[in-house]
Amino acid sequence: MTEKHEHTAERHLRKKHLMLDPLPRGQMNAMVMESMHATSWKFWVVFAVLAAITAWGLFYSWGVLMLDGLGMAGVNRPSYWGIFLVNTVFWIGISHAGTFISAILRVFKAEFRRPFTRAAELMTTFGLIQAGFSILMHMGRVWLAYWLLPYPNQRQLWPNVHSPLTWDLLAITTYLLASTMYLFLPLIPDLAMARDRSTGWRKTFYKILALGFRGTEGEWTHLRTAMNIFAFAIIPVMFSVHTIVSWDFAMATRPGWSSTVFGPYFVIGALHSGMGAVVVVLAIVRATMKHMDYFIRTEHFEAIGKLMLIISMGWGYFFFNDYIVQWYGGDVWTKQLLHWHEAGPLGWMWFAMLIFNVLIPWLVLWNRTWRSNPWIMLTVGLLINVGMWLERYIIIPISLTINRMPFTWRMYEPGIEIPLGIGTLAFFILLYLIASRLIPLVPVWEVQEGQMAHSLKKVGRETVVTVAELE
Amino acid sequence: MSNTISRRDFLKLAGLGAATSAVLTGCGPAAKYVTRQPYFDMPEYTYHGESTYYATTCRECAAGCGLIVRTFQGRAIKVEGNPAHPVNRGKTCARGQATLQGLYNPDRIPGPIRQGRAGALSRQVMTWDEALDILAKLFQNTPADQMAFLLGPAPDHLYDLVVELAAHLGGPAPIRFGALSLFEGRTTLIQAAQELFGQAALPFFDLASADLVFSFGANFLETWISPVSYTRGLSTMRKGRDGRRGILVQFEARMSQTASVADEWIPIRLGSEGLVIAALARLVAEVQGRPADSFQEVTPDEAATAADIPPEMLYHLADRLATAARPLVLVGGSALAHRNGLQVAKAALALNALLGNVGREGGVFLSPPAPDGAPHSRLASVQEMAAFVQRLASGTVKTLFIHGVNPLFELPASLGLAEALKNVETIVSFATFPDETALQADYIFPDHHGLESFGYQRVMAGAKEAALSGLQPVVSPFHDTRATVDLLLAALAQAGRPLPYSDEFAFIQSKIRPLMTLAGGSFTAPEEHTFMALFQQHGGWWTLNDMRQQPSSPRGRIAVAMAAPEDGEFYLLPFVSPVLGEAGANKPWLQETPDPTTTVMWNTWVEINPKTAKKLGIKNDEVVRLIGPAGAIEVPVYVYPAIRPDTLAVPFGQGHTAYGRFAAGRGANPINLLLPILNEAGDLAFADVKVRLEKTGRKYSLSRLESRIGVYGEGLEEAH
Amino acid sequence: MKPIDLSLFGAKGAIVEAAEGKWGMAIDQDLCTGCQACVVACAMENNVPFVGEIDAGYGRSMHWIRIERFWEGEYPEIRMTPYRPMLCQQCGNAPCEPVCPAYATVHSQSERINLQVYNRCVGTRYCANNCPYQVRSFNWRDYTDERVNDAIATLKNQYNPDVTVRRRGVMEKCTFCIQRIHRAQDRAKAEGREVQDGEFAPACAQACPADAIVFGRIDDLRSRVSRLIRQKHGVHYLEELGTQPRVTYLVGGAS
Amino acid sequence: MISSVVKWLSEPLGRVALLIVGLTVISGAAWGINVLQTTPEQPIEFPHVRHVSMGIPCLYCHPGATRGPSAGLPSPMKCWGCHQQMEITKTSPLLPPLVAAIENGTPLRWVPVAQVPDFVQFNHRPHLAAGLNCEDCHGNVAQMTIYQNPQVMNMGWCLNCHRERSAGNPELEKKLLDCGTCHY
Amino acid sequence: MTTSAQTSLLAVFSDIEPAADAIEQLRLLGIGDDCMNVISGIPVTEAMLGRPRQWTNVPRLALGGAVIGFGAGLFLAFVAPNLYPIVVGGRPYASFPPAVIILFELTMLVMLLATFLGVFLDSFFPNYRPMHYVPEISDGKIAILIECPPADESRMITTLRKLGAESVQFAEAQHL
Repeated sequence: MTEKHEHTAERHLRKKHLMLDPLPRGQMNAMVMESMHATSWKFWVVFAVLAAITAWGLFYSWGVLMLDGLGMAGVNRPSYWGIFLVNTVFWIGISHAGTFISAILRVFKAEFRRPFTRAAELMTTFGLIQAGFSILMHMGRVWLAYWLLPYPNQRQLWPNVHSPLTWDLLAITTYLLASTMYLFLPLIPDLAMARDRSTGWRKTFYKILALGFRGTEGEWTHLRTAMNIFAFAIIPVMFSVHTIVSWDFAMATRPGWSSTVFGPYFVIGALHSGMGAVVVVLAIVRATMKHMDYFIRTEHFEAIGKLMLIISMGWGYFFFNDYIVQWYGGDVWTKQLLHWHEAGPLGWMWFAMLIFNVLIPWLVLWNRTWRSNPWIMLTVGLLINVGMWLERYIIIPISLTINRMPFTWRMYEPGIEIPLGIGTLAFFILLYLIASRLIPLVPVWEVQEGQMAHSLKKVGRETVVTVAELE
Repeated sequence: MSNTISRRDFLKLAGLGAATSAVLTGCGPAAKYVTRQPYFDMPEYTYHGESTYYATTCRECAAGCGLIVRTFQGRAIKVEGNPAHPVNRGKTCARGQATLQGLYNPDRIPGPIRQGRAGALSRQVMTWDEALDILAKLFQNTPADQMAFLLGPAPDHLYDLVVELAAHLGGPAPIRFGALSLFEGRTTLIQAAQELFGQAALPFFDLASADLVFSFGANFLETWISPVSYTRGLSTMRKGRDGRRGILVQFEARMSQTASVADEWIPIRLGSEGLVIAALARLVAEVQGRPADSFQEVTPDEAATAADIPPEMLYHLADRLATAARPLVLVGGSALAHRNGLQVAKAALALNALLGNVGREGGVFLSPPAPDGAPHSRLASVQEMAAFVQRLASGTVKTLFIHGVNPLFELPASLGLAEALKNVETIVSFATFPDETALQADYIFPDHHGLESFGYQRVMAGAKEAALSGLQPVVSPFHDTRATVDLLLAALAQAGRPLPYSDEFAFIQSKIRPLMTLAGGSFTAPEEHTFMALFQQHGGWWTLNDMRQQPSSPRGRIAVAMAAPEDGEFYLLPFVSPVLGEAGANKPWLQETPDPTTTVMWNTWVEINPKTAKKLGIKNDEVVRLIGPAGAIEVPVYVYPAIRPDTLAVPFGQGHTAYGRFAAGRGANPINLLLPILNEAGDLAFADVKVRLEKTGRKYSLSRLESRIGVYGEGLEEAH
Repeated sequence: MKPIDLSLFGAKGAIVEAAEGKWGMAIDQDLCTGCQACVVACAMENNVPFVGEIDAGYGRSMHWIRIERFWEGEYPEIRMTPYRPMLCQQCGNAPCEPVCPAYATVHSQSERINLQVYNRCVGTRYCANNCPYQVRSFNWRDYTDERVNDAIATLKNQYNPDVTVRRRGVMEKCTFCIQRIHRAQDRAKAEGREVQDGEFAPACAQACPADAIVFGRIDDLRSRVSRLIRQKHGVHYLEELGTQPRVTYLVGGAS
Repeated sequence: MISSVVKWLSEPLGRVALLIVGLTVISGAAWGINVLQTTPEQPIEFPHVRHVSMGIPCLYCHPGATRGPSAGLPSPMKCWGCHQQMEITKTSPLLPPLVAAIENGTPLRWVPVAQVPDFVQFNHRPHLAAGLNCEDCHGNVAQMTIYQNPQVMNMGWCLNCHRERSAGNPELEKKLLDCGTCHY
Repeated sequence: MTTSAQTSLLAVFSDIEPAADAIEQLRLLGIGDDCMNVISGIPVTEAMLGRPRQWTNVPRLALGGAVIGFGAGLFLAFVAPNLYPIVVGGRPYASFPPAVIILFELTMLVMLLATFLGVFLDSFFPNYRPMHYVPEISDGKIAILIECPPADESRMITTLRKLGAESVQFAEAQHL
C-alpha cells in the first residue's frame, strides 16, 4: 500500500518535472534535431504570410515613410511621439524577459528555467531588433542616425551627453550586444551538437557557428566563467535599459511624465510584458514543435505563472505609487491629465490596461490548475501584453495630448504606424520562425546538466526532490 | 518666364532661372540657389548677395499702405511697411505681407489668352501684337457709348486714364466697384456725411486721440476702410494719453475680431443699431441737459428691448459716453447694412455732433482731399452696380473691359450679372489671376501684378495727411504680362485715336507734375525727373500737415427705426474674412493663416451660438444648409460661443469656383444667399437677411489651429 | 572648505550665461489685435512652408508664431482672453536644448538665444515634446519640395536667401530672426558702431500694426524693450519651470 | 552550394576573380571621388593665371567680397570693358563665347566652384574685414587656369581656422565657435 | 606539451565515474595531467574528475575591458564635451549625473565585449582545423584524450578498456 503510494508519488513527480524524467542525452539530441527538421507545409504557409507582411508592413511602408516624411504617420503637435515610441518601449519591455529568465534565474539557480532559457533569450535579441527598427522609424531623418554615435568626425562634434536619448542609445546598444553575446555563448555547445548531427548546408552552417567547439575542459571553463560574468553583469544592464527608457519621459518637463518612480515602474512593466510574452511563446512552441511537450511541461507554466502573479502585483504597486503621487500633487495640468486618462475619449484604454494587467492575472494566476494550463496561460500572457501596450500608449500619445499650452491640445490618430507596427510584429515572429528551424530551441546540455543534478530523496514518508549544486 | 528686360535701365533685372536643388544636404531646395542665372550686365545699385529695397504701394486693398519691398537678384523677397508712409507708418497687415504669394502665385495668367468664355483657363495663348490688334479694332469698331469699363478699387492711375479715355472717345465714365466697399458701407457713410454736413467725403474717425469709443458694426481692425491705420489708432488710444487708457466698446451681434479686442462687447440684435444710437443720443442729451430734437421719438426702454440688452445697461453706457473726455462713436459695416442704414449712419454722426467732438481731436473729421485736388472717386454702390448690370443685360453694351475686380464673385448672384454678361458681345479682362469673371471673358490681357507695376493710389482715408501713394515695379515682370495703361494707350494709338501720352510712365508723370508746385509736401525737387525719382524713392508724396477737413455743423432730420427683415429662422451676418479679405483666397499662406476669432483655416464656416446648436442638436463640423432668400449654401458648423443665439455668421472670402488651385472649390460664398435689398444710400442691406437652417447629415472637419478641447478653460469635454 | 557641488562640475560660464540675456521681446497683450500680420510676416521672412488644409487641421501647421486666445464664461457673459502671440521664448534655460542627442538645438553664446541648427537635426522630436510652450514645428512632409508641392515651383522665388529652406524630418522654430540680427550687427560693425535700439526688428515686430511687439537688447537698460519689461504688469509665462523666458508679456493694459 | 562557392574562391581562379571584383570596386570608388572633385566645365576655360599676372586684383572682378555675402562672378559686360580694347579678343580661340554673349546680350553661365551648402550662411565681408586674404581660402589662384578649391570646404576646415583665430580671446571664441554664426 | 613522436588515444566513457577512475589510473601509469584532456558534452568540473583547475584569462580580460570601457566613458562624458564646448539649457559642458550613466553603460559594454572575446581568445575560437574528436561526445559521453609514447600504446588501450572505456581509438585529427 505505502509502497504503491510511494511509487505513484514518484511517478507523479517524474511525470511533472522534466528534471526528474531524464532521457539519454542522445535521445534528447535527436528530439531537438528532429524538432528543427520537422517542417510541414503549414510552416511554409505561415512563413510566406509573415514574410509578405514583413515586406509590406515593415520595409515597404518604411520606405514610404522615409520618402514622404513623418506626415505619413499620425504624429502631430502636440503628440510629437506616437506609436513608434510605444512600440519601442513595448519591444524593449518584451526583451527583458530573456535576460530575466536566463540571468536572474540562473544566478538564483531556479532550476525550472533550464529548458526555455534559449527561447527567452531569442525573444530578447529579436525584440531589441524590433525596438531598434521602431525607434529608427520614429526619426525624421533616419539616414543621419549615425550622427548619434560617438566617433571622431570632421565636424568635431560629439553626441550630447546630457540627452536621455544619448543614454538610451548607449544603453540599448549595450543591451543588444550583451544579450546577443549572452544568447550565443550557451548556444555554442548546442551548435556543436547540431554540427555533429547534420549534413549538407546545415553542417556548414553549424560548423561555422560552432567555431570548432569540442567541449574540452578549457573550453568549458572559459565558457562557464564568461557565462557567469554575463549572468551577473547583464542584470544591472537590463535594469539600466528600461530605467533609461523611462527617463526619456521622466526627464521631460511635462505633466504626468516628470515622475521619480518611472524607473522601477517601467522595469517592472517590462518584466510584466516580457513574462507574458515568454508564456505565449512557450505555449505556441510547445503546441507546434515536435517533442517540445517533453521539454516544456506544465510545471514550467506553473512556475512562470507564479512569477507573473508576483510581477503583476509589483506592477500594480508601482502604478498606484505613480498615480497617487500625481493625483495628490494637485498640479493643475497633472490633474487635467489624469482626468483625460480616465474620462477622455480613450478612457477605455485606461480601464482595459488595469483589467488586463492586474485584474485578470490576479483572478487567474492564484489557481495552480489554471496556471498549469498552457492555453489559459497563453490567453493571460496575450492579455497582459495588450494591457502593457495600452499602458505605453497611455503614457505616450495620450499623455502628450495634455501639456501646459491648452491651445495646442489635440488628439493623436495613428497612420502608417499601424502597418509598420504590424510589420515589426510579423518580423519578430518571422525571425523566431527562422530561428526555430536553425537554432536548437532547447539548450540540451543545460537540461542534461539539470537532470544530473536532480534526484529524489525520501524524507520520512515523503518523497521529495533534491538538487545537487554542481557548480 | 520672361527674359524681357524692362524699359528703364535701373530696373534691368535678371530674368529668373530654374532652381538648382541641393542634393542630399537635407535642407535643400536651396533658397539662395533659386536663381543661378547671372546678369548680363550688373544693374546699378545692385551687388551680389545684397538686397535692394524699393518703395511702392500695397494693392491688396484700396487703403494705400506704403510698402518697401526687399528684392534680391531680381526677386522680391519680403514686403515691409514704409516707415515714412502716413497711412501705415512702417506697418503692414497680414494681407499686405502675403502680396508676394500673389506675385509668385503658380496660377497667374502667363500671357494674353483667347479665353472665349471657357469655364477653365483657356490654353489659346496669343501674342501681344495680336492682342493689340484686337483692342485697336474694338476701339475702332465699337461706338463709344456701347463701350463700358468696370474697374476695381485700385489702382487710381488706371482709373484716371480710363476716365480720360472715356471722355476722349465720348463714352460713359468707367464704373468702379469692390466688395470691401460693399461690406464697409462706404457709400452710406459718404451719403450720410453729404446729407448731414453737406460734404460728400468719407468720415475720418480719430481713434488715436479718443478715450471712449463706441463702435457700431465697424470692423475697423479687420478690413474696414484702412485697417492698418485704424489698428495704429487703437494702439495709440490703448497706450493712453496722460496715462489714461482709452476704452473701446463694440456693439455687434457677433464677436468679431474687433469686438474681441474691445474692452466690452455688447451683443445687440441685428437691426437695432439705429435705435440704440438714437436712444444713447437722447440719454446723452438728457445728461448734458440739452435738447435732442432728432431723437425725441425714441424711448430708451424700447430700444433696449429691441436690442435685447437690459435697459440699465443702456443708461449706464449713455452716462459713460456723456461724461467721457473725448468720446467717439464709430459706425460702419453691418450697422449700415440695413434698409435704414443711412439713417443709422446719420444718427451716429449726429450723436458725435451732440457729444461735441465733430472736428475735434479724438472726434469725427472728413477725410483729407487728394493732394492733386482730384476728387476721390467713389466706388459704385450695389444700386449703381444693379443699374450697370441692367445696362449690360439690355444689350446696349457691346464691349466690356474689366480690370481689378471680380464681380461674379463679389456681387450677389441674384443681381443677375452672369446672365447679363451673356448679352455683351465682347468682354476683355485684364485680370492677373484666372478669377471667375476673367474666365467669362473673351480675351484676357493680363496686367502686371501690383509689385510689377507703375502707378499711384490716392489715400482716401487712414491718414491725416493728404497723400498720393506711389507704385513702382520692384521686379521685372515674372510672366508675359503688360501694363493695362500701356496697352490701352498703344491700342488707342493704333486705332488712330491716340491720347497725348507716350506710355504709362509719361501718363503718371503728367499726373504727378502738378504736385511739384505744391508747398508743404514730404519732398520738393526743382525739376521733373528728380521729382519723379523722389516720388518713387519715397513711395509717394504727401503733405506734412494735417489736411483733414472740418465738417460743417450738422443739419437735417434723422428717423431711425428697427430694421425688420422678412421671415426666417435666424439673422444672417455675413462678414469679410479678416485674413482673406475679398481676394486673398488664392494665397496659400493667407489660407493657412487662422481666422483670428475662430482659428479656422482653409475653409468657410457658419458660426452658431452653443445654446442654439444644442437646441437644434447640431455639433461642430456638421455640414448644414443655409437657405436664404436668394439661394442656399452648405457650410460646416463652428459652434461659436460669442454670437447671439438668434444670429448666424458666415465669412465672405471663400467659395470660389475659379481663382487658382488654392481658392477654387473651397468653402462657400455667403453673398449668394442675398437678394439685392438696398439701404437708402444704395448699399447692400446684407445684414437685413434671415435664413433657415437645415441639417445635411454630413460632416466636414474644419481645420482649426486651436485645440478643440483646451480653449474653454477647465474641463476637457469637446466644447458644448 | 569650499563646498563641492558635483552636479555643477565644470560649470564655468554656462550658469551665468543662462541668467543673462541679450535679445528680448516685449509683447503687449493689451495692444495685440490678433490680426495675424506677425504670423504671415514671419512665414514670409523665414520661408515657413504652408501645409494644406488637412495637415493644418491636424496640428501640423508650421507657424513659428501663433496667436492664442481662450474663452471664459458663457454667452452673454462670454469673454475672450486677450490675444496671446506665442512664439519661441528663447529661454535662457531652455528645456528643449539638453534633450537633443545631436546638439541640434543649442544656446548661442554670442547672441544668447536658442538656436535650431537645421542641418544637424535628425528628427527625434524630443525638443518639441519638452518645450513647455509647444512652439516648435516639425517638417512632417517635404512641404518645400516642388515634387511634393508643385506650387513651390514659382512660390520659391520669394524664398529668403538668408534663411535655410528646411526639408522633411527637420525641427524648426522662431529664431528671433537671427539673420536680421546678424545683418544689423554686421552693418554696425562695418560702420564701426554698436547696433542702435530699434535699428532693426524681427519680421513680426516690424509688421505688427498695433505696435504690440517690441524687440531689442534686454541687457541695455535704456532700450525700449527693457523699459517695457520692467513694468509691473510684465509676466513670463511658465516661468515657474525655471525656463527664464526672454519674451515678456505685458498683461492688462498700461493704466 | 555555399561551401562549394567558398571552396572555389580559395582556388587560384577564384582568387583572380576576387581580385578583379575588388579592383573594380576600388577603381569605381576612385573614379566617383575624382568626378566629385574635378572642376566643372566652364563656358570659357578662364585662365586665372593670365589675368592675375597682369596685375588685376581679385576684387576687380569679384567685388562683392568686400560688401556682403557673395563675391560674385563677373558679368560679360565687365569682361568686355577690357576685352573690347584688346586685340586678343579677336584672335584667341577661348573668347568666341564672350563675343557671342556680348552680341546676343546673354549672360555667361559660370559654374560656381567655391560653394558651401545652403544651410551654411557664409559671408565674405567679415572674413575680409578680419584681415584674411583671398588666397587664404581659395589657394594660389595665380597658378590656376580654371579655379579649383585647394581643399575640401567642410565644417572641420572652417572650424579649425575659427579656433586658431579666436584662441585666447573668449569673446571672439564665443562668436566664432557659435553654431548660430553660420547655421540659421 | 606534445611531441610529434607521441600518439594520441581517444577513450570514450559513458559516465563521469569511470572517466574519473580512468584519469586516476592513467596518472598512476605515469601519464601527466598535461598529457590528458577531457572532452565532454556537458560541463564536467575539474573537481568531479579529480583534475587540476583550469586556468582561464576570461575574468582578467573582462576586468581589462571594464577599465577600457570606463576610460572611454570618461572621455565621452568629460573630455568630448570640452572639445567643442556647447551650452545646452544652461548646463555645464560636463557634469557628473549624466556621466554616471555613460560611465556605467560604456564600462559594461566594453567589459562584456571583452568577456565574449576572452572566450574566443582563450579557446582559440574560431578554429576550423582538424581536431581530435568523436561526435558521440555531444551525446553526453566523456572522452579522454591521451598523449602517450607510441611504445605505451597497447598497454594503454587495454588499461583503458579495463577501466570501462566504451571505445579506445587512435585519434586521427579530422574535420569536425
